[in-house]
Amino acid sequence: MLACGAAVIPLLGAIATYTFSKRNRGSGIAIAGSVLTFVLSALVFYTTWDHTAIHRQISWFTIGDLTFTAGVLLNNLSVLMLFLISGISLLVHIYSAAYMKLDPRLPVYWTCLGLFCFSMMALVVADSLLLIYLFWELVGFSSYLLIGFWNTRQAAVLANKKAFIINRIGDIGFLAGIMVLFSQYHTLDLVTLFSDHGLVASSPRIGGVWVGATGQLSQAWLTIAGAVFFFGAMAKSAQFPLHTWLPDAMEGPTPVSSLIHAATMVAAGVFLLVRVFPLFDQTVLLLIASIGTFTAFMAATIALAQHDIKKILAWSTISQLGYMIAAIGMGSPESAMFHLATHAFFKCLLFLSAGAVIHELQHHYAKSGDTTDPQDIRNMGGLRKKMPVTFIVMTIAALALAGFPGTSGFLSKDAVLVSAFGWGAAEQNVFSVIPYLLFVTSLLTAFYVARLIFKVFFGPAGQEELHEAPAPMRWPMIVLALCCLFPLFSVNPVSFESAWIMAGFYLNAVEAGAYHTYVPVLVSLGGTAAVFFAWFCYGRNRSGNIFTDKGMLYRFALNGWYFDKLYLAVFVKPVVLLSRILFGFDKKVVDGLVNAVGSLGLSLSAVSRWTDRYLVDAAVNGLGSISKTIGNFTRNFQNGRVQYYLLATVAGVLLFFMFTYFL
Amino acid sequence: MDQQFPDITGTFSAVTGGIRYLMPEIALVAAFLLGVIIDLFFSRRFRHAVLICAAAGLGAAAWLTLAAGDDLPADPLFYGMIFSSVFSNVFKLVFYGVALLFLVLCFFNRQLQQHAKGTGDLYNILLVVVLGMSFMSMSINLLMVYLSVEMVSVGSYLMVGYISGNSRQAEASIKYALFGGACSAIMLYGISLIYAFTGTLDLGEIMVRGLENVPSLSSATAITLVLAGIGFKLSFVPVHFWSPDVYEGAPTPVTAFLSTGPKIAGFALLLIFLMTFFVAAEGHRFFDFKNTISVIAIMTMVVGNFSAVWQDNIKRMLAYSSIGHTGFILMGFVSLDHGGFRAMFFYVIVYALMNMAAFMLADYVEQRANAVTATGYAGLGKRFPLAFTIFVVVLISLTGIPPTGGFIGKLLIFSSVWGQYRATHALLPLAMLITGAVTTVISLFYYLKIPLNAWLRSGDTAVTITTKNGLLVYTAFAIMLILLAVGIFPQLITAYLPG
Amino acid sequence: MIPLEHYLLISAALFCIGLYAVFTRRNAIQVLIGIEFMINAAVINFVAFSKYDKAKLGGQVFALFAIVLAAAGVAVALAIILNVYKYYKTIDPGKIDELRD
Amino acid sequence: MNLLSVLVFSPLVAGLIVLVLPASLQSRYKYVALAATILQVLLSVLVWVRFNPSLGGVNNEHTLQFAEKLSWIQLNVGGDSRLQIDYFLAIDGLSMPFLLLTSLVMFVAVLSSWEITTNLKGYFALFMLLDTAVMGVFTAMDFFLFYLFYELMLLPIYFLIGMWGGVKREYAAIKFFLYTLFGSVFMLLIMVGLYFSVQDPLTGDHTFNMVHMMNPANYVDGSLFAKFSGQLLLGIPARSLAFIVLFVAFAIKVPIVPLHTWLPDAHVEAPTPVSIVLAGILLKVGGYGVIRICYSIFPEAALGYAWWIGLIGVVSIIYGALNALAQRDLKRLVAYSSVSHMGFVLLGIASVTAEGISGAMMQMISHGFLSVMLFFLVGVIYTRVHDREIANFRGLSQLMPQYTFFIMVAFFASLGLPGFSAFIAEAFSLTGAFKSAGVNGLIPRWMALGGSVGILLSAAYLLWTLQRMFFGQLRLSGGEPWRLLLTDVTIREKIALVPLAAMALLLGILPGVVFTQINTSVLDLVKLVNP
Amino acid sequence: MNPGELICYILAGVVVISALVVVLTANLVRSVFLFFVTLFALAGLYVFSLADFVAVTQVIVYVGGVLVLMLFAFMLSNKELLNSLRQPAAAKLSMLTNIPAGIVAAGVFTVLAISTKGLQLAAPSGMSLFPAGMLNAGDNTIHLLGVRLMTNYLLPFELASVFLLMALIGAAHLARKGKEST
Repeated sequence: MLACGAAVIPLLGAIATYTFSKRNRGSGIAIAGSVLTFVLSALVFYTTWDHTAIHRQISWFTIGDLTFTAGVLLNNLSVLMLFLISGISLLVHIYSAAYMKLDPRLPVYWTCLGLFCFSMMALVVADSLLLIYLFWELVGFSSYLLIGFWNTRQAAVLANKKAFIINRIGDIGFLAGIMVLFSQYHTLDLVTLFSDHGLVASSPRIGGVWVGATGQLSQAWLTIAGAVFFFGAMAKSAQFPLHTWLPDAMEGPTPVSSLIHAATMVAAGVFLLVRVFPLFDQTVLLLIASIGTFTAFMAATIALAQHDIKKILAWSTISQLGYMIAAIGMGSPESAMFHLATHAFFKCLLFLSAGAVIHELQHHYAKSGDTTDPQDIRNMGGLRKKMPVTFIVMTIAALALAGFPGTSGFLSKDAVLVSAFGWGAAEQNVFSVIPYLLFVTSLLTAFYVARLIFKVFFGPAGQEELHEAPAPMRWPMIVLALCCLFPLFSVNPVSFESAWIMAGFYLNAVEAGAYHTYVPVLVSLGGTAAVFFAWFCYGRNRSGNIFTDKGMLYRFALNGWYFDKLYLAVFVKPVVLLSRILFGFDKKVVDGLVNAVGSLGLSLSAVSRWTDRYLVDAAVNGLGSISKTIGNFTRNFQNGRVQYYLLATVAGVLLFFMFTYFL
Repeated sequence: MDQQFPDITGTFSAVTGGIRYLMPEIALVAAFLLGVIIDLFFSRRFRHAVLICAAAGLGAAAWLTLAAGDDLPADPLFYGMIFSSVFSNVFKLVFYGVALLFLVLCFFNRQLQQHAKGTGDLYNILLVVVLGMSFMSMSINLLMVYLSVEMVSVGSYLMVGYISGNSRQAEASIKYALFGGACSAIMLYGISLIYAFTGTLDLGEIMVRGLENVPSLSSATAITLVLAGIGFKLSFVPVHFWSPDVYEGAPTPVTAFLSTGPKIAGFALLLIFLMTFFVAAEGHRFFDFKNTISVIAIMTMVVGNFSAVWQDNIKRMLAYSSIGHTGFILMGFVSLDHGGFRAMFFYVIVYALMNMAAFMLADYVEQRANAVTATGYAGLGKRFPLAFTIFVVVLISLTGIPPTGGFIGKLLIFSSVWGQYRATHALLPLAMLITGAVTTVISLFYYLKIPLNAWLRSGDTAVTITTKNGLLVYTAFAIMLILLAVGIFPQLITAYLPG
Repeated sequence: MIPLEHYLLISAALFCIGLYAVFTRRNAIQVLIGIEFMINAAVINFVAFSKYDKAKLGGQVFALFAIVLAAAGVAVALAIILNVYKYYKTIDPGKIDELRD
Repeated sequence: MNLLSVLVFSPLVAGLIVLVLPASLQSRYKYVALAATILQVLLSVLVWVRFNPSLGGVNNEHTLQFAEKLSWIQLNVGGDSRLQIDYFLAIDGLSMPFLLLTSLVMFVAVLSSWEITTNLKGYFALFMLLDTAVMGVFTAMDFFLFYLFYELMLLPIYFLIGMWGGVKREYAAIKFFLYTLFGSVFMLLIMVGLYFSVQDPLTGDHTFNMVHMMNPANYVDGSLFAKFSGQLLLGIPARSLAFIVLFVAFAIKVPIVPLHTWLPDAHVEAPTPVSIVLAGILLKVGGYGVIRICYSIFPEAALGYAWWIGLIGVVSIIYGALNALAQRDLKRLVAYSSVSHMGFVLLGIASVTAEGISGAMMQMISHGFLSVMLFFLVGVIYTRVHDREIANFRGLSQLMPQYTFFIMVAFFASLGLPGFSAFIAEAFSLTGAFKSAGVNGLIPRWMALGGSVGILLSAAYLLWTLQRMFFGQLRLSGGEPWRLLLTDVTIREKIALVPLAAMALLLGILPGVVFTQINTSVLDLVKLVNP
Repeated sequence: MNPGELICYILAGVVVISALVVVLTANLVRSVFLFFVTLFALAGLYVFSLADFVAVTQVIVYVGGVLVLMLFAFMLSNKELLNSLRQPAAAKLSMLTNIPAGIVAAGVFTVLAISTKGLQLAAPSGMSLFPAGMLNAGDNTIHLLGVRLMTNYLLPFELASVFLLMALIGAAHLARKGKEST
C-alpha cells in the first residue's frame, strides 16, 4: 500500500504540476510530492528490508484462460531501489528548483520529472515482467522527454530520438524474452517464475530440452531468453554495443542527467538482470561478464579523452555500469547491487557538482555575452577558490569513484573486483583476463576522474565573478557527499562484506579467499598512483599532456571508438536508404504491378479493340494489306463500314462453326 | 377439298377460338389502325392524339394481359402457330412497359417533337413493332418466327431512320437495314434448311426428331444459321457489330427502346427455340446448345465490356454495355434447369428498367445541356443534382452492386450458373462465373466515367440549359425507386415470375 | 425432276453469291440485290421441299411470305438509302462510316 | 425495434433528413449529422453496458446477443434450391467493440467535417449512408446482408474521396473503388457457392446464414464446399480456393502488402473526415471479415495457410514501416504506418491463439482510435495552411504547444508506448504469434521476432518526424503568413481529440475493458478454428 | 435426263451464272439487267418445282415491284451510278480487297455443300407423317394455297397485312418531304 503510494505520488504530482502550474510554477508541489514519496519509501524500506517479501496483486485482465495480474513485489531488492530512487530524486528535485528556476517551461519539466519518478519507482516494485516492461518503456519515454526538454536545440532533439530508438532496440530484446518466458510458462509473474522454488528454478533441462511448466523448448531458447533479456538491459544500462545514446543524452538538463542517466534509469538494466538472474545459464553469464568488462574498459578509455565535463561523467557512468553488469555476469549480483547503490550517490553528486559549475559558468557567460562552451573543461580552471563547497563535495565523489578507502566506492568496487578475481580463478580460458581488465579499468577511472578534478578546480583561475551555487543546489550536494562516505553502508571502512546491502543480498557466497586482502590494497595503491600521474599531467602544470591531440589513439577515444559513425554507416543510413528504395519499389513496382493488373482491363480492351480494328479488318483486308498498294487504303480499313461488319460476322460464325465441327 | 377439310366449321372454330387469347394483340392492332386514321385526319389539331392513342393501346394491351391472368390456353393456337403461356405474358408485359416508357421519352424529346413530318407515324410503327415482339414471345412456328422478327426488324429500321435529321441517323438506319436484312436472310436460309431436313415448320418434337435423322453437321449448319439470325436481335458476339453504331446514331428514345424491347424479344425467341430442343429431346446429339451459348456468353461479356471502356459517347458506351449484359443474361440460358429461368426473367426485367432509365437520363442531359459524351458531362452533377443522383443509382444497378435490382439479378444468374457447375463440374460454367466477375469489375471502369465526370470534375460553366422537362427525371426517379425496392425486396418481382 | 440435293446445291450457290455481293458491292442497292439473292436461295429450298408437304404446303406459303416481306423490306431499305444519299451524296456503304470507334 | 437495427438505420434516417432539408438550412446539416452520431455513441454505449460477456457467440446462434432475425427474402429460384435470406443482425464479442469504435470514430469524423464547405447536402447524406453501411457490416450475421452492407460502403467512399478530395482525387477514388470491388465480386461468387453448399438444419433450405456456414454438419454431402468432399476447383481444393479468395477480398481492405497501394493514395487525397473513417473503421472491416468469415467458415484452410498469413503480416509490418520512414508527406506517413500496424492484426490472427487474436482485436480497436487521432491532427495542420510536407515545418512546438502535446500523445501511443492501447495490442499479437509455435505450431517464432522489429521502426519514423516537424528552431516554408495561420487547436478540435486520447489511454491501462468483453468469443473462435 | 430436267438444269445454270455476273460485273446497268434475268430464271425453277403461284408472285412482286423501285432509286441517285461506272482503278483494287470476302463466301458454300451432300432426302424424314403425301404435277396449288392461307396460315396472313401497312407508312414517311419543311 505504502509502496503503491510512493510510486503513485510522483505521478499525481506530475499531473498536479501540469494542471496547477499557472500560479506557482509547480516547484512547490513537485518538491512536496517528492518529500512525501521519500518519507513513504523510507517507511516501506524500514518495514520491509530483511523481512519476508511482500507480494500483493490484483487481477488486471484476462486473455483466454490466462489472467494477468498487476501487483507489487516488495523484497530487499525493490525496497532498496525504492529508497535509493526516492532519496536521490528528492535531492535532485530540490537542486532542480534552483537550477531550472529561470526556465519558462518549468512546469513541463516538473511534470516530466514526476512522470519519470513514477515510472522508475513503479518499475522497481512491479511484480510481473509485463508491468516491468511497461514501466521500463515509460522510463525510456520520460527520459526522452527530459533529454529533449530544450527541444529547440537541434542536438537535444537528435539525442533524445537516438536515446529512445536505441532503448527501443533493447526493448525488443526484453519483449522477446517476455515472449519466450510466456510461451514456456504461461505466466509473467516474477514470484512464480523466479523465486527460489519458482518455475524457472524448478524446470529441468534434460538432454538439450528445456522443460517448462506448460511446454518445452529446445535448450537453445533458454540461452536465447537470457541473452535477449540481457540485450534489453544492455540498452537501458548503456552497455556496448548499445551504449552510444548515453553520452548524447547529456544534452538534457544536468539534474536530469544526474538523476536519470547516472543514478536511476541506467541502473534499471542492472536491476532487471538481478530480477531475472535465475534464468541465466552459463553461456549467458559469460556473455554478460564479457560485455560488462569490455564496456567498462572501453568507456574508461573514452572518458580519458573527453573535454565535455558531462561527457566525461557519462562515459564514466557507462564504465561503472559495465562493472555492475560484469559483476552480475560473474555470478555476484549482490556486489552489483551494492555498486549500484554507491554509484548512484557518487555519480549523482558528480553530475550535480558539474551542474553547479556549468550553471555558474553559464550565468557568467550569458552575462558577458560570451559564446564559450560552459561545459568544456579546457575552458575551466582554478574554480576551487571560487566554489569551495562544490570543490570539496566533488572531490569526495571523485574519490569514491576512484575507489579510495573511506568512501563507499571503495567498498563496492572491492566487492566487484574481489568477486571478479574469485570468479576468474575458476576460469581457465581466455576469460580469466576479465578480472585484470577490470582492475586496469579501475586505474583508468582514477586517472580520468583526477584529470577532471585537476582541470576544473586547479590551475589558474580564468573567470573572475564566479561564486558558489545557490543554497538549494548546495545542500543536496552536501547531503550526497555525506552519502558517499563509508558509514552509510558499512561500519567497517575496509570490509565490504560487512556492508548491510551485501548482507541483504547474499544470494550465494563467493569464495573470495586471498583476493579479499590484496585486491583492495592493489586498487588503492594503483588508484593513488594514477591520481599522481594525473596530477603530473594536468594538475601541476597544464601543459603536460600525455595525449597529443593528434594521436590516433586519442582521436579514437575522443570519438568514442567511432561507434556513432559506424552505426550511422552500417545501420542508420542503410535503413533509410532501404526505406527509400522500398518506397520507390512500392511506387513503381508494387503499385505499378497492381496498376498493371488494374489496367489489364484497359489493355485487354485495347486488345479486343485492336482485334476489332485490325484483326477483323485485317482478316477482311488481309491479303490486300500484304500488297504495298494498300497504303492509300488504310484509312478505309477503319470500322464503321457495315459490309465489313457483315463479313466479320459471317467469318466469325463460320470460324466458330468450323472449330466446333471440323476440329 | 372436302376430303382435306372434313370439318370446315371445326376448322373455323379452332381459328376463332384462339382469338380470345389474342386480345392484347388485337388491342394493339386496333390502336394501330386508329392511330393511322387519327394521324391522317386529326394530328394537326391534336398534336399528341396519336401518342395518346398508342399509349391507350399499350395500356389496354397490358391490362388485357394482366386481366387474362391464369386464363391460358392448354394447346397451341391457330394450328400450332403460337402458344400463349405465362412466359410470353411476362415478356409481353415487359414489352408494353418498355413501349410506354418509350412514349414518355418521345414526349419529352425535343428533336422528335420538332420533327417536321410529325411524330404520329412513329407511334404507329411502334405499335406494330410491339405487336411483332408480342408474337416473337409466342411463336412456335418458324413462319411466325420469321414474320414477327421481320416486323420488329423493319419497324426498327424505320424507327432508327425516322427523323433522319442528320447524317448520323441516316447512316445508322442504313447500317441497321443492311445488316438486319442480311441477317434475316441468313436466318431465313437456316429456316429453309430446317424445313428441307424435317419437312415441318413447327418448333416441336417432330422437328427435333427430323434433325436427328440427318447428319449432325447438317442440322448444326441449319441451327447455326438460325441462331445467327436470333443473335442479330440479341446482338451477341459475333453478330453484335451493328449495335454500337446504330445505338449511337439513332435518336435517344429509339436507342433506349431498341436496346431493351427487341433485345428482350430476342431473348424470348431464343428461349422458345432452346426450349424446343431441351424439352422435346433431352440429349439430342446434333447441337451442343449449352456449350455454344456458354462460349457466346463469355465472348459477348468480354467484347461488350472491354470495348465499352474506350467509349466516350454515352450512348455508344451504353450500347456496348448492353452487349455485355446480353452476355450476362445468356449465362442464365445455359443453366435454365438450375434456376436460370427466374434469374433470366428477373434480370431481363431489371435490365429493361435500368437501361430505360439510363437512356432517359442520357436523353435528359443531352437535351438540357447538350452533352452526349462522358467528358461533356464534366461538372454537370452540380447543375442537375437529382438527375445525376438517379443516374448514379442506375449505373450502380447496371454494375450490379447492392442494394439494387441489378445486384439481385447478378446474384440470381451467378446462383444458377453455380448450380450448373455443381451439376456438371464442367469447366465452362466456371469460366463463365469468372468472366462474369471480371467483367463486372471492368464494367465499373466505364460506368464510373459518368459520375466521375459529372461529380468529380468541373466543366465549363457556359452550358446552355434549355427546356425543362422534369417529368422525365421523375419517371427515372420512379424507376430508380423500383430498382432499389427490388434490390432490397426481390420478392416484389420474383413472386410473379414463372419457372 | 432433278434431285433435291441439287436444289440444295443451287440454293447454296445462290446464297453464297448473294453473301459475296453483300460483302463486296460498293453500292447499297447492289447490296440489297445480294440480300435478295440470299432470300431467293431460301425460297428455292422452300419451294423444292414443299413438294413433299402437300398437306400444309408450308414451303410454298413460306416462300410467298418471304417474297412479300422481302419486297416490303426492300421498299423500306430503298427509302432509307435515298435518305442517306441526301446527306452523303453517295450510297457506297464503305464510305458511310461516320459512326465508328 | 431491436437496438441494433436502430443503431444501423438511425444514420440513414439522419441522411434522409439532410436530403429533404431545404438548402437554406445548409449550415445546419452538420448538426443533424452530429446529433445522429451522438445518438449512436449513446446507443453503442448502451449496447456495451448490456452486453453479456459470458456468452461466446461466434458459431453458436443461441449465444449471439441482441439478435434480430426476420425472414427477408425467400426466393424460389427453381430447381432444387430456395434462396433463404434473413435479415439477421446480432453481435458477439468479436463485433461488439467495433460498434463503439465506429460510433466514436463517426462522431469525430463529423466533428472534423466542419472543414467541408461545398455541397454539404450531398456530403452529409453520403456520410450518413456510409455510417449505416459500416454499422451494418459489423452487425450482419447473414452473409448476404453482410455483403450488401459491405458493398454499400464503396460508393459513399468513392464520392467522398472523389468530390471532396485533393488534387489527385479521381485517381485515388477510382483506385480505391476498383481494388475493393475486385475483391468483392469474387467474394460474391464464393458467397453464392457457399450458399449452395449449406443447408439450414431446420428448414432444409439453402441459406446464407453465416452461423450455419460455420458448422460442417450443415454442408450438403458432396457439395462443393463441404468439408470432406475434397472437391477441386481450378486444380485447388475448393475450400482452400474459397478461403484464398475471401481472404484476398478482405486483405485488400486491411490492407496487406502488396495489395496496399490504394491506401496511401486514398488517404492522401481524401478529406480529413474520410481519412478518419477509412483508417478508423474501414481497415477494420477487413480484419473483422478475416476473423468473422475466412477463419470461422474455413478453419482448416485458415490453419493450412497460417504460415503465409503470418508471413504477410510480418512483411506488412516491416514493409509498411520502412515505407513510412521514407515519406515526406505527413499524411502519407501516417497512411503507411497504418499498413504497418495492421500487419500486427494479421500476425495475431494467424497465430490462432487466444493471445494473438485478442491482441489483433485490440490492435484494430486501438489503431481505430489512434489512426483517427493522427489523421485528425494532420487535418488540423492541413486545414490551416494546406500543406503537409514534413520538410516545410520545423519547431512547431513553439507555435502550437497544445497541438504538439496531442501529436506526441498520438505518436507515442501508436509507436506502442506502454500505457496506451497499442502497446497491449502489439505485445499480445506478438506474444500470441510467438506462443503459436509451441501450442499449435502454426507460425514459426522468428515471425514474432520479425514483427517486433516493426515496433522499433515505428519508433524510428515517428520520432524522426517529431524531431523534424515539431522540435528545433521555428522555421516554416510559408513564412510569416503561415505563422499567423498556424493557431493552436480549437475547442472543437479538442472535443474530438480528447475522447480518442482518453480511449487509447483507458484501453492501455485497463485493457480488460475490451478483453473481458471479447474473451469468451475469442476462446470460442480459437476452439472453432483449431479444435 | 428428260427434257424437263434438262430445262431445270439450264435454268439453274442461268440463275447461278447470271447471279455471278450481277455480283462480279463493274457495270451497274448490266448488273441490274442480269438481276432481272436471274429473277426470271428463278421463277422458272419454281414452276418446275410445282409452285406456279409462287413463280407468278415472284415475277409480279420482284420484277414489277422491287426491280422498278430499284431502278427509281438508281435514277434518283444517278450521280452515284455514273461514278461507279468510271472507277477502273478503284475496281481493280477492290478486286484485291474482295479476296477475303470471296474466301468467306466460298467457305460458307463449302460448309453448306458438305452439310447437304449425300443426304437421303428423297422423302425428308418428317414428311412421311403427312398422309396427303407428295404434290403432283396436276394439283391445283392455287386452290390448296388459298385454303391453307385462310386456315392454317390465317394468323401470319393477317399479321403480314399489318406489317405491310406499317412498311408502307414508314417508307412513305421516310420518302416524303416534311409538311413544314422548306
